[in-house]
Amino acid sequence: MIPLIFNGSAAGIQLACTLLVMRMQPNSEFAGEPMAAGSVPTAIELSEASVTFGRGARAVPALSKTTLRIADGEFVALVGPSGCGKSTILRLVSGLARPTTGVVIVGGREVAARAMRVGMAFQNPTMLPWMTIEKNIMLPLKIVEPFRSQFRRLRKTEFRDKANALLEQVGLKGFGGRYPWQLSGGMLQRANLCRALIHEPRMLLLDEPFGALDQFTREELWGILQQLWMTHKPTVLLVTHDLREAGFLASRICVMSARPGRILDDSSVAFARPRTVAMTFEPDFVALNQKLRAFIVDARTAAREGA
Amino acid sequence: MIPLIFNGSAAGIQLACTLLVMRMQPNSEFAGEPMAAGSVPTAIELSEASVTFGRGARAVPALSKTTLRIADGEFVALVGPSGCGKSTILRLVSGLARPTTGVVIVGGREVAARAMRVGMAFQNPTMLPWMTIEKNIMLPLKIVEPFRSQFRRLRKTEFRDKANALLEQVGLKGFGGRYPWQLSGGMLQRANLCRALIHEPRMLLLDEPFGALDQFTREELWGILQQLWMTHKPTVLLVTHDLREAGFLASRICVMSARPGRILDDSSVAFARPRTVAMTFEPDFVALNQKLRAFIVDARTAAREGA
Amino acid sequence: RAEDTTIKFTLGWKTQGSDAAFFYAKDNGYFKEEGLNVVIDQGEGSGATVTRIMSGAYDAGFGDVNAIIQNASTRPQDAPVMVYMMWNQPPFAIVAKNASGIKTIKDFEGHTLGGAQGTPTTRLLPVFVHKNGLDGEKIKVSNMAPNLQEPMLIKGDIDAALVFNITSYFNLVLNRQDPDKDFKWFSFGDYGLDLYSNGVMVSRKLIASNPKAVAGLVRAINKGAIAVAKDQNAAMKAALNYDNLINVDVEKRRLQYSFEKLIVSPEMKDIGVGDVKDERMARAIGFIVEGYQLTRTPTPAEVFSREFLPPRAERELVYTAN
Amino acid sequence: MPVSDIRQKVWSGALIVLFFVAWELFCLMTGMSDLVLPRPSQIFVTLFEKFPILWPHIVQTLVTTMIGFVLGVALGVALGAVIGVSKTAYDTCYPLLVGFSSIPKVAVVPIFVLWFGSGTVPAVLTSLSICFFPIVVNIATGLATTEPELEDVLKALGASKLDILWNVGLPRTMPFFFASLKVAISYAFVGAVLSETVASNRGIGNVMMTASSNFNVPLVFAGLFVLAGLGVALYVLFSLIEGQVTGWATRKDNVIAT
Amino acid sequence: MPVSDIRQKVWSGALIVLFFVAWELFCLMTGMSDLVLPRPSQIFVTLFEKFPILWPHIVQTLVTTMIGFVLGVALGVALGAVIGVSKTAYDTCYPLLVGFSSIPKVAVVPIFVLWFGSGTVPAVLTSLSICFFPIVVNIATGLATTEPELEDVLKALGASKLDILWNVGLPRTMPFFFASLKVAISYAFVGAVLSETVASNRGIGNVMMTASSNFNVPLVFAGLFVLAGLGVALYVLFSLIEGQVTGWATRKDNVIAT
Ligand SMILES: Nc1ncnc2c1ncn2[C@@H]1O[C@H](COP(=O)(O)OP(=O)(O)OP(=O)(O)O)[C@@H](O)[C@H]1O
Ligand SMILES: Nc1ncnc2c1ncn2[C@@H]1O[C@H](COP(=O)(O)OP(=O)(O)OP(=O)(O)O)[C@@H](O)[C@H]1O
Ligand SMILES: [Mg+2]
Ligand SMILES: [Mg+2]
Repeated sequence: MIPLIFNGSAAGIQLACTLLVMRMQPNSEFAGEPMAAGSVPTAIELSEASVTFGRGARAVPALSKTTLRIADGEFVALVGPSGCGKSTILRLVSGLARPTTGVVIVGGREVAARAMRVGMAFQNPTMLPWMTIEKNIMLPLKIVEPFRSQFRRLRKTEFRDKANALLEQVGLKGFGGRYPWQLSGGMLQRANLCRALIHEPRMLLLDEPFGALDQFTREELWGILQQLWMTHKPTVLLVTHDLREAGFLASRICVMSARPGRILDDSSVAFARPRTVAMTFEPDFVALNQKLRAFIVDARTAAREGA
Repeated sequence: MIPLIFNGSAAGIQLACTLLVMRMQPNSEFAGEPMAAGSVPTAIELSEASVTFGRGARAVPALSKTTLRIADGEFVALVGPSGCGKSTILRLVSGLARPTTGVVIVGGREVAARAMRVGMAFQNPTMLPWMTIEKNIMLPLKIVEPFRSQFRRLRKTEFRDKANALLEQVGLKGFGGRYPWQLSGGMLQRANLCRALIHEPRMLLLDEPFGALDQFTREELWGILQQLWMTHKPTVLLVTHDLREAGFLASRICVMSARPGRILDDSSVAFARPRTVAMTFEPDFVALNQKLRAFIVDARTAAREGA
Repeated sequence: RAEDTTIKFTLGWKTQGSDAAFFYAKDNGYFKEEGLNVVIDQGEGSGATVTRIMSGAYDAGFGDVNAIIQNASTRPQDAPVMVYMMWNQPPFAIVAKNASGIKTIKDFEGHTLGGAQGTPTTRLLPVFVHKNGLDGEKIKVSNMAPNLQEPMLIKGDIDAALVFNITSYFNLVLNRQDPDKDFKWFSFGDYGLDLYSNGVMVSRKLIASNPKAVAGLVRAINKGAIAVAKDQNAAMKAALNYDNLINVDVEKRRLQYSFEKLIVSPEMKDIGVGDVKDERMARAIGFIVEGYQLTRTPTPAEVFSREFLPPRAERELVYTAN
Repeated sequence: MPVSDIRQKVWSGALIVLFFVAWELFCLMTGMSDLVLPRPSQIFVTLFEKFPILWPHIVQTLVTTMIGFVLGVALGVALGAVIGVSKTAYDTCYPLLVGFSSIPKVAVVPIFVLWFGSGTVPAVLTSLSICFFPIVVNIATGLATTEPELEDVLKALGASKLDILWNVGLPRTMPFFFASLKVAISYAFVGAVLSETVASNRGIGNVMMTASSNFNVPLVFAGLFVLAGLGVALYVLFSLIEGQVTGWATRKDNVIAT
Repeated sequence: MPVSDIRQKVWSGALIVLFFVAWELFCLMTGMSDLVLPRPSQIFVTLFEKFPILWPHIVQTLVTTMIGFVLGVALGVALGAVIGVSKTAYDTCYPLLVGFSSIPKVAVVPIFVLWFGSGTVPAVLTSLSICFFPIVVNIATGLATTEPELEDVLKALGASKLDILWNVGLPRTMPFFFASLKVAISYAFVGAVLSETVASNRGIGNVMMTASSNFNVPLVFAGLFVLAGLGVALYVLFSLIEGQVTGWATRKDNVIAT
């Protein structure tokens, strides 16, 4: 009984906006920082970052000299073959991993993504099994300032309402009190998305957040995410396998090569916002899709021949 | 460096066939069983099976009086909104769960799927973390007869070769010696598929086996799976969110309603085999897709209004 | 020649010099001569010797006659029988630190005495108090393990300790004290509690099934005791042979102490080593019955049997320190 | 299914009773002397008769044990957390702790007594020092084997090590923490009684010591039964808490094939 | 990073040495009598001097302990598996086991002695009976908390309960099994020594008892050091095996932020 349905109108989206009450945050992290080359400050910058797992004979190069620059408030999609290092890039940005060589700068500082309030949706929705879904979702509020200090005080009920409102939006109304293992794969993934959003992050790192969902639930959530982005302009880095999804949501799409990954292509997506599902069937959109497809096919062939 | 590439030709598929050396197995389980209504024996039969999790106020009805009959050697795809009970159906068939009411008959016997050699790919690719990928994949050979008795004898190397051949096919050559946590999400899913196939099961239960894969790897694997099915005709029950995937692979597509799930529509797919990726862009195919889409949209709207 | 009879023999405690008679008898083949194979194990306390024999785990042992009296009262059928009274003087004593100001037994009132639960000294304190007209209410007793008594006495946590003199004397020596100069000893024997103490006891089962073995055992031990009284250096060799961990200097002195204070007495010179005087034994039984509040008074014959003792002439012990 | 739950409990209760019946029969049939192993019926009778005398001793031992246990748990959790988190602490503390644990506490009690006098303090210390090690080991192992994926959830939020410990490490370790509590509470009793045996004027250890030198074996066993009973009572208490706290870890699907 | 690994080990070694230096200094500064707490240097000297005499006792205790330990581990694993798998066994055995563990083994040793005579047999039994409980608890908890998802992998293949136990339950429990071994080996030594103290003519327990009744405190401590050393040696041995077997559980990503 998914309560929201995305039907091209803005009805669902409006609900989304009223529920996801995000206070606008002045981007204080950048006050006083030297400006990047462009007029918009840089949120994420990877310079020749490589990651190699393991050592010696068993070393797996996961990422090879990747350079990527994402401006503050950009919505970038990352596509590429399985195992090419997309998740690794997200881990670099979130500070969970460090580059073997090269530099990763996030929010103006090296390594630490902590300078910014980051929301991360992991590819595998790891919910803490001893907590109900609601508590799992409220976890960021328990950790991240300024919510943290408010958590112990009166605002607990308020926070719980917020979690439940989010859950309702993604079609999980009434499941807040359940434990993770009582949810289906797709439901867990939606809860995972809620956890990434609840603390109103300035930066969103989404690793295939809609992979286990059916087309319709997925499109519904596209709409919500787009609206969220348009309202608050967080920096978003989205990993996806769905080229339509990338086209619908992103302002820029980066195509990665097979492992060890590099950025092969970096195209802007010009379609006007708000985009609708109907648009994804239009010729321009299909053409973009085809162009990206061709890119990936080439890359794969190249990788095979190179190997 | 995914070694196989699916490009519409049958090259990859032929490789698949030579590697997946499956000996034809006379369908001995059915010898002497009374024949079902049709001329082909019934492999799976759910009669008014419902599943409710939990008790009392917290009860979650997951499946409501579902009736489904799958003939031996059929390839059925199951599509439906997230949380509607698809995985639950697979658990019923594999004997991991029992219906709260109703009957589940598999291989002519109630409850136990053990009567048949079943290969199951779980939605969440749970690899045992203390085993390398290779050992994980060989697990069914350690458990299931007749391999089990051969396992301790000379055939261990043979089995290892078999596992590595399968891994190579899905593009994981050289990863057999790694541990599960050293693989990316998509790589794990491919390993998961290998584990479902290695013991040449008579029945395949696949829960979104390609969900975390990019379009190209996915299409490649479609080809392999189709070829496998055409050669050995196992009974396949495939859960997927991708209507193109369902159309490409299945002989029959069942659409489920929102939770608690029921089968809403049951359509045959008539396209000739072997199907190609190119076919999925043809108008007939797109029309089938649209028809299914419409069905699901209707079901969702109905579910919402009913609620 | 027939198989030797195996006798499992338990000591009263860990290896001590005062046990030398047994080791000497074993080393010099006295047991062998009697057709016995005696296996000597270390013990857990001279009272526990009785339990060990009663349960059937041991056939014989070196232990406290007062524990026999206690058990003979409640389980006359099971209690072992003393067949050779080694220590005819009681080792039960109270040792007080001079610094505590205790000069006479009257001074115990208002002081704290440290006692090891269950040891005869501690258990018989009420009889001691009663016999000497002291006020038991005013004497405080604190329980502790035996080997803590001397350290706590030295440290001043207690003012006097309820001890076995043969143990405590050397414990004080080992704690680098002068037991004669800095401590005052009150022996129970000097204050109206004229008890017997440790000797060789055997199970009733052994007496019934193999009286010859019992007689042989006693004969061999008697020989050992008389030999050891003459030559303590040879005795220590035998002890060292049994347990190479012992402190030879101290154990030799302990052995000598046992002769001087516990074995050699006018009574022994009169009736020979190993025997008892029945009227004194009856009196001793009376003390125990009173002290332990026993319901039945065993006869001396239930407790001690002189049936297996060698003739008086063979039990002439002459102690010469060397 | 509460009915089958009750049947379950009744069944287990019956098995426990059976254990004592078997013991009773064994003693009767082998004609075992009550000096060696008294019959349960004798023990229970003694226990019942002597209960008024035993009561203050029971209270003493229980209080001592609980103080030692609580301190031991606190110490165990703290040390376990340090060892589980830091590799250097692991390499340093483990050998020392294993070494310390391999030492019979009987040998350590006299030292405590000489330092702190006889009575409650050494009993508490012995109890503490004997019961904290299982907790250390399980907490440390639980923390060291916590799946990095779970920790990543918090790390990505910029959580401090303490946050991670508190929100992931410790909850994850709860089932094994409770497991170690079962060991710890039994050993806490052992420790307290041990110390009472060595130097104390009160407590069950003292009673048992006296009884044993009196050859009153049934009373010794009555003391043992009291100890066992206290241990079980606390075990039941912890089990109830455990059920609340670690239910997530022992979940079995409601609908499951056999 | 082998260099940092070595530095790590050196650092831990230094801390352990520091511990003994601190002890030495503490004794020197407080003028502690060696009758209460000897200095480590005295203990090591005694140990060195008496080593030839101690050697057969060390062997005796080590052999006894190892037999008791091996039997204890076997019993612990078997019982733990039963308790972890069956709810009835859980409800029945746990109270009995907790009760039994709450009983000081000192009180049980005399019974063993009365049944089996003094010497090796009671020592093995005491060692066994004291060391199996931590293993039972951890195996049982490990099995009870095994994620149903992992078991499902085998269940779907129609695996028997034994297959599941062997391929999922036990491997999953390995980290906690090794954790419990650390506790068990220490307690196995304690048990053997305890029994030797009460009833044996050989073994370190006997040595310590003799030494302590002679107030040869440095020798008592030398015995304690030997025990601690043996415990640590076995701990190191198990650690090596543990590293091989449970590496998967303590994995930390090679590339990780602090
Ligand atoms: N902890 C690790 N140890 C060793 N190798 C690793 C580890 N994590 C990832 N890898 C390797 O790094 C490569 C990139 O992994 P990553 O998870 O970034 O891929 P991905 O692009 O997210 O793939 P997918 O789309 O399948 O999720 C893979 O080849 C994987 O085997
Ligand atoms: N163990 C459980 N306990 C309670 N409820 C459960 C349990 N397993 C599943 N459910 C519920 O049953 C319903 C169906 O779950 P199922 O996993 O079959 O969905 P699904 O169709 O596979 O969904 P998805 O496409 O998201 O994987 C869900 O609403 C879920 O919350
Ligand atoms: Mg990934
Ligand atoms: Mg599912």
